[in-house]
Amino acid sequence: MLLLVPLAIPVLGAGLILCFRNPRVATRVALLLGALEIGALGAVVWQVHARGELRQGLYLRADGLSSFFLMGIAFISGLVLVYASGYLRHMGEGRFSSPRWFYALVFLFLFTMISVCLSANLGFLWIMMEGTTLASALLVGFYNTEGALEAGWKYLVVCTVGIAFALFGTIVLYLAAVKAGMSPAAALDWVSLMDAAPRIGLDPHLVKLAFVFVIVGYGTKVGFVPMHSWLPDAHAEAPTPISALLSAVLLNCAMYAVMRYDAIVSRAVGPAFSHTLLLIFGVTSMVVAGLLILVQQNLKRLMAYSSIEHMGIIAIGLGLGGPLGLFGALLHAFNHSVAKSLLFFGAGNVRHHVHTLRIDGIRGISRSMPQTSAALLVGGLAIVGLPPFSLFISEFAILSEAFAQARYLVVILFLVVLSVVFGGFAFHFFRMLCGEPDRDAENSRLIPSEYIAMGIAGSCLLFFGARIPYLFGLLLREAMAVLQ
Amino acid sequence: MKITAEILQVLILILGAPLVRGIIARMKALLQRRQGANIWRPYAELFKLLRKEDLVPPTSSAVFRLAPIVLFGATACTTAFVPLVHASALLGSYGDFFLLVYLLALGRFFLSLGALDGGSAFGGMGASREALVSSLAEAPFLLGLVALAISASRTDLAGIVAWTLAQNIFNISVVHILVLTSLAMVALAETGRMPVDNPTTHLELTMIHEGMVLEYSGPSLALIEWAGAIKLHVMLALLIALFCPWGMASTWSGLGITLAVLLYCAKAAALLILLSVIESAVAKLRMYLVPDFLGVASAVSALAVIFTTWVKR
Amino acid sequence: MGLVGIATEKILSSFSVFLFLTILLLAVARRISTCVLLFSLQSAVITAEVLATAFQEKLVGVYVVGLLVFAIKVVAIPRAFFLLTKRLKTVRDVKASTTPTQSVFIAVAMIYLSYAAVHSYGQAVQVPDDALAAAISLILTGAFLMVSRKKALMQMLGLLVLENGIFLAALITTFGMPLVIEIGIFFDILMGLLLMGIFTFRISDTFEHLDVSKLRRLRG
Amino acid sequence: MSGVMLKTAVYGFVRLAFDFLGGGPSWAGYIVLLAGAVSGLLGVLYAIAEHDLKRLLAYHSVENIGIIYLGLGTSLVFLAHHAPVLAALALIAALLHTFNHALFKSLLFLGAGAISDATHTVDLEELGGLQRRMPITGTTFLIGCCSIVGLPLFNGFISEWLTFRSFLAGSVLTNTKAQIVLPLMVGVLALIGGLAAACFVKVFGVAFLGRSRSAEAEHAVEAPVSMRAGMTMLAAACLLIGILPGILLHPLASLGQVLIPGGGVPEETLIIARVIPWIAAIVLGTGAFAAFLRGRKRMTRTWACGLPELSSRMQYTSTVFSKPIRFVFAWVYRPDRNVGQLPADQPYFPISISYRSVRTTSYEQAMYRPFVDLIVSLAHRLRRLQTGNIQVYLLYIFLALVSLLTFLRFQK
Repeated sequence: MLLLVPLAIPVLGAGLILCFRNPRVATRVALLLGALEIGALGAVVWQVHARGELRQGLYLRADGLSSFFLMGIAFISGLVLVYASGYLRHMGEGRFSSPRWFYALVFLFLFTMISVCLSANLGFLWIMMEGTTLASALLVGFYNTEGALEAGWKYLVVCTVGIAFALFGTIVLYLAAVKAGMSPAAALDWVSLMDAAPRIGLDPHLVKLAFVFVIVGYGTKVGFVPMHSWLPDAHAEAPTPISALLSAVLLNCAMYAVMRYDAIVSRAVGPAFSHTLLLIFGVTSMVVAGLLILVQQNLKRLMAYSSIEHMGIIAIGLGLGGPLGLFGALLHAFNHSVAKSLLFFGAGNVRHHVHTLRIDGIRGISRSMPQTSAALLVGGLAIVGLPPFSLFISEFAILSEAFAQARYLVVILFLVVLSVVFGGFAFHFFRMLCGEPDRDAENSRLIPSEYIAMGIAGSCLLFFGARIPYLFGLLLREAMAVLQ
Repeated sequence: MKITAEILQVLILILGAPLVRGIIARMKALLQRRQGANIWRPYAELFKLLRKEDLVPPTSSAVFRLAPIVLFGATACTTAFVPLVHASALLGSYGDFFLLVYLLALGRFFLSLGALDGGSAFGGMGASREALVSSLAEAPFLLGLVALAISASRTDLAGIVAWTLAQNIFNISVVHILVLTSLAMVALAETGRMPVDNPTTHLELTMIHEGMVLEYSGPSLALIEWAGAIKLHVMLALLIALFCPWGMASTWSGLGITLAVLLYCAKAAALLILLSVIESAVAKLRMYLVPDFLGVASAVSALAVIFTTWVKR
Repeated sequence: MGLVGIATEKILSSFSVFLFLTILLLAVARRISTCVLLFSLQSAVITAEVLATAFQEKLVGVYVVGLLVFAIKVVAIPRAFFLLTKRLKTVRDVKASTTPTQSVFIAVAMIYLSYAAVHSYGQAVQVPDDALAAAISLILTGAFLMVSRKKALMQMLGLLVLENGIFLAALITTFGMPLVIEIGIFFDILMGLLLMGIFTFRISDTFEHLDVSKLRRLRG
Repeated sequence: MSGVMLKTAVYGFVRLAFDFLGGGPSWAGYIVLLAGAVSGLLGVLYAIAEHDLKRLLAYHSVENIGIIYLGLGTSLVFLAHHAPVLAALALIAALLHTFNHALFKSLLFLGAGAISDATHTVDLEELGGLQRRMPITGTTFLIGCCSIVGLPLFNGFISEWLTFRSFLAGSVLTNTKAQIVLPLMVGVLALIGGLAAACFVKVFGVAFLGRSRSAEAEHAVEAPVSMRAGMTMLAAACLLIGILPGILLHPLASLGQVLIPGGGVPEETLIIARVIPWIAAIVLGTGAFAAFLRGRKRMTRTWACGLPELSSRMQYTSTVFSKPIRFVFAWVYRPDRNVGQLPADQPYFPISISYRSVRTTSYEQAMYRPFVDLIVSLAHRLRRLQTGNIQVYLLYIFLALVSLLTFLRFQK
């Protein structure tokens, strides 16, 4: 029953919020519901930790891997809700574009993402994954401007097409399982698939075919190059809290799906095939996104490309496999979401006060908005993987795994891209932070909600860089145990 | 007895230094068919300078007066490294050649600063040229010594000398020949002798060392000249100790040491004659050929280092 | 085996031809309304195949799926499309970036490719060649329509054709997924179309056209 | 800033190389050595040619990181050849140099700041004679100069000496490549050291000694107390470590033991700790003796070869000072020189001659620029792939799928 609670709260909550027309009340209710939701997710995570696994009916199950990602969702969505509560004060009241609609859609979005992590069934997983697209498409187009509509349309169409391929892949895997003699109900259940995969002799051709479709399909949502095209548009045009949610939670959820399939396929036909594909996509994404970071002119697009790059890093970690690679990939997924949320929060503040996101229109914000600049600086240093921030550790783990496996091409590309990205970020951020403000920028004052969200994210980055908390480490190890 | 002998070495090096200059001057004069001055004349000059007053340009600072002192201190300190009559030195077991070379550099650094503090064009000119020569001379100097150290498997000068002593003279390898060549070249450059620098010139186109000390007078000049002489003597003693140590005392007996001192004097005299001949026979190099000269020395030193791997074992 | 039995046999073995026909027609169709009609027809053929399969395999769940397909794809969606075109008052042309001749050749090439693909995998799956080839070529055609037709509505239609192909492939290889999952998938598709409809409305409001190839403000 | 930034980089590197990878293959060590040698030499060469004090110091940071990397590379080579004690020695050398660099570079930058405050310029050609105006700044700056050059009795020497000794120790390895390469690095480091000495003679001599070259420098005033206190403390630290290195070497040796298992305490650290105080005593003793020998001083004008008065324009400038070295290393700098003469048609009676020499920073052009250009042009080309046309995007997905299917087809 416990598993139903975190699913019920957002769905019911979305309806509830729509009843409150007053934006302030809606915000309060949303924060309250968010707190409840985090509590429920915390309970789930704790129970999973205590009992090893929770299940509910045929379609819901939570294990170590789910709870690791649920924890990330809870943490980031909490930050986003807090940040959004202040951010939305700039938003007017319009049809479908009022705070209550915003929160209602956010909760629906959260519902779909949590369901993805809780699903026990590959079909259900697909349904919920498509649900994430649907729930967030309206959020991407929330501002209803030309850019937002364009981005929303592209997001919707590209992701739906991509995910249709994932459906095909799911069907092919199902076919392989059924042909190998599994019952229709078990053939989509990934635990039974993982158990059965090494034994029952799934047709290797079909399994590989399935994985190709799945990685293209879910890879579209992860943002692997060349299926990434929706990502910069959507991130740049969505309201900033949504950008943070997309980048920090949605991409991870899609990656979670890829991880599940990777685990199954690795067991069925050996890890070489799926890992090679992951490495190819990872390296391609890293290289292309890393280069594109250099030539971006929009702050949020820059961060979107950086997300693609980091998804590439995670994919490389997964593709390398091994305890260190897996450790690095999972840790990096979490670290990246924290760092990227922080950066998006900073970008949101910049947009409000400078009224532009064009990098060459942002000058000298270290004078006009010192706290935000500090957040951007911390986030920037963290995202390029400098010590003492936590991303350094996870990138390091992945890099050392690549070293240990003597994959020097990966190592070299990895290092080259990291330095290119460092150069890109240094170049762009230096231009934004330093220099004279163009005109007398408004005196920017952060409100407490922004302080809190950015402060928590920043200190988390620093803290995790210094040491990984014990409990977090335990959860991480449980998540790794599921995949190995 | 040991400590006495070691202090004796230091005293010989410091106090005998002006004599070295005197001998060279006399030899060169003889080679040029001149009568030449008494070989003790440098001592007289030192005394004369020391009794004079120090002339200081009004635009200079404390560094101008400090520089000769540091130069003298650092140069004098190097004498504690060099074995002369016995394969040991005051700082022999610890002081390695890196220290020796860098102590010389310390002195030179301050002398160059003093030259710049004079505020005239000549000081800067000398310092600038000295900077070029010395920066290029350091590498072959150290590399040559490294080659010897590798051959001897020791790092302190006394140890290297002791190892060489234990060898038969006919066992000396190609490494030693190479190092001797390069160190001799470096020694010429370091001490400002021909063909790198002409110690007797005051022509602005050619002078290096003399340009630097042009503003100095009186006791300061005395210290600089003395330090220069000590440096020359140290280099000589170093060459002798490294390449021709045979005859050094093997025990601490008074007789052995006396013999060793006499033998050292003979070897030094021979080397000085050779030096005088060289100085008389060669012309000074053009300023911008000096880097080539030192480049050759570097190459020879490097070659020596590479050869050590074949010769050894 | 009664008459119905013979009919099912026939449907399963030869209805694929109709699917190929709709594919070719979709490639040359110039008006959006024609395309919607063709899609409706295509879905009807698929419904027939679903029902035939349900009958043959005696699976109750598949009957339900068949009815759903009929209700949604043959009736509801085409109806919605007609309403949409009326409300949007857009030009009825599909605005293809390939000429009809090129389109037909590409469609034929795709059908050929599908057969080639089926030959390399057919043995593994043991299903009628024609049906599987039809499914795959539906997928490819859907993709082709999405890439080559510039109207937003045609992209939606292409997606639907693509989805038809996936659905058909699932049906003939595995007799469909578990019912709950199938229903979920239908729900998703409906919601997706609804959202796309909302977006087309907003786009036509804001941009006063529906040509997606002109939505190129965001790039690089 | 410079010191701290570099420390971060070195920290990252040490964590990478020793903590995580536990050494690695020997070629990695050689690459680090090469990088260190190149950046050390180029750094110091560019520094010499510079007459903007702050830029000059920045180039010296490049040089010093080169020296640090020489030590780290040596350590890696030793580690790869299973010589933990020597690896520890080289690592200690590198770490000590990192620390030292932070000290003396902060000192020098503070000094540069004081100069900039007092004279509103950091261009060496505008300075001169500051030692008499700002004695504390000058003295501490001089200590900083001696330290960075690596002269004995100052802290830079200790770490350079340890680095030298670790190079020398390379000869005991059984690997021929290491036997040759490591000792040869002595020459590289010696060249770097020699050039650095030349450079800082120039810096201190031109900025602080001689005559003032501008009115601002003529009327400079000493830095405020807080700054003086900071510089004095840093200078004292430099001297303290330089004369009593033991106080820092012992903790560093234990750190080395942590990073390199089986490292132990290399005997060289003990030797240098013991011998340096003796050297200091001797130098100071003989220096005191020399000072005692010396008598009165008298101020007198320098003889100006018959001219009425020497002026500051007759002094060697920074540019002229470095001319010989720039001439010798012209192949590194590739200077772009042009001499303009007015009027052009009368070569023997010029009214004015202008001379301009621009260093076309050749390593940036030769090494970084093409690389950066390539990357940026690649990025621009990639950017064109993001056309904005959704149909093209969809095509990308299909193409990705098709190519993967092809990959699958030919994979077996």
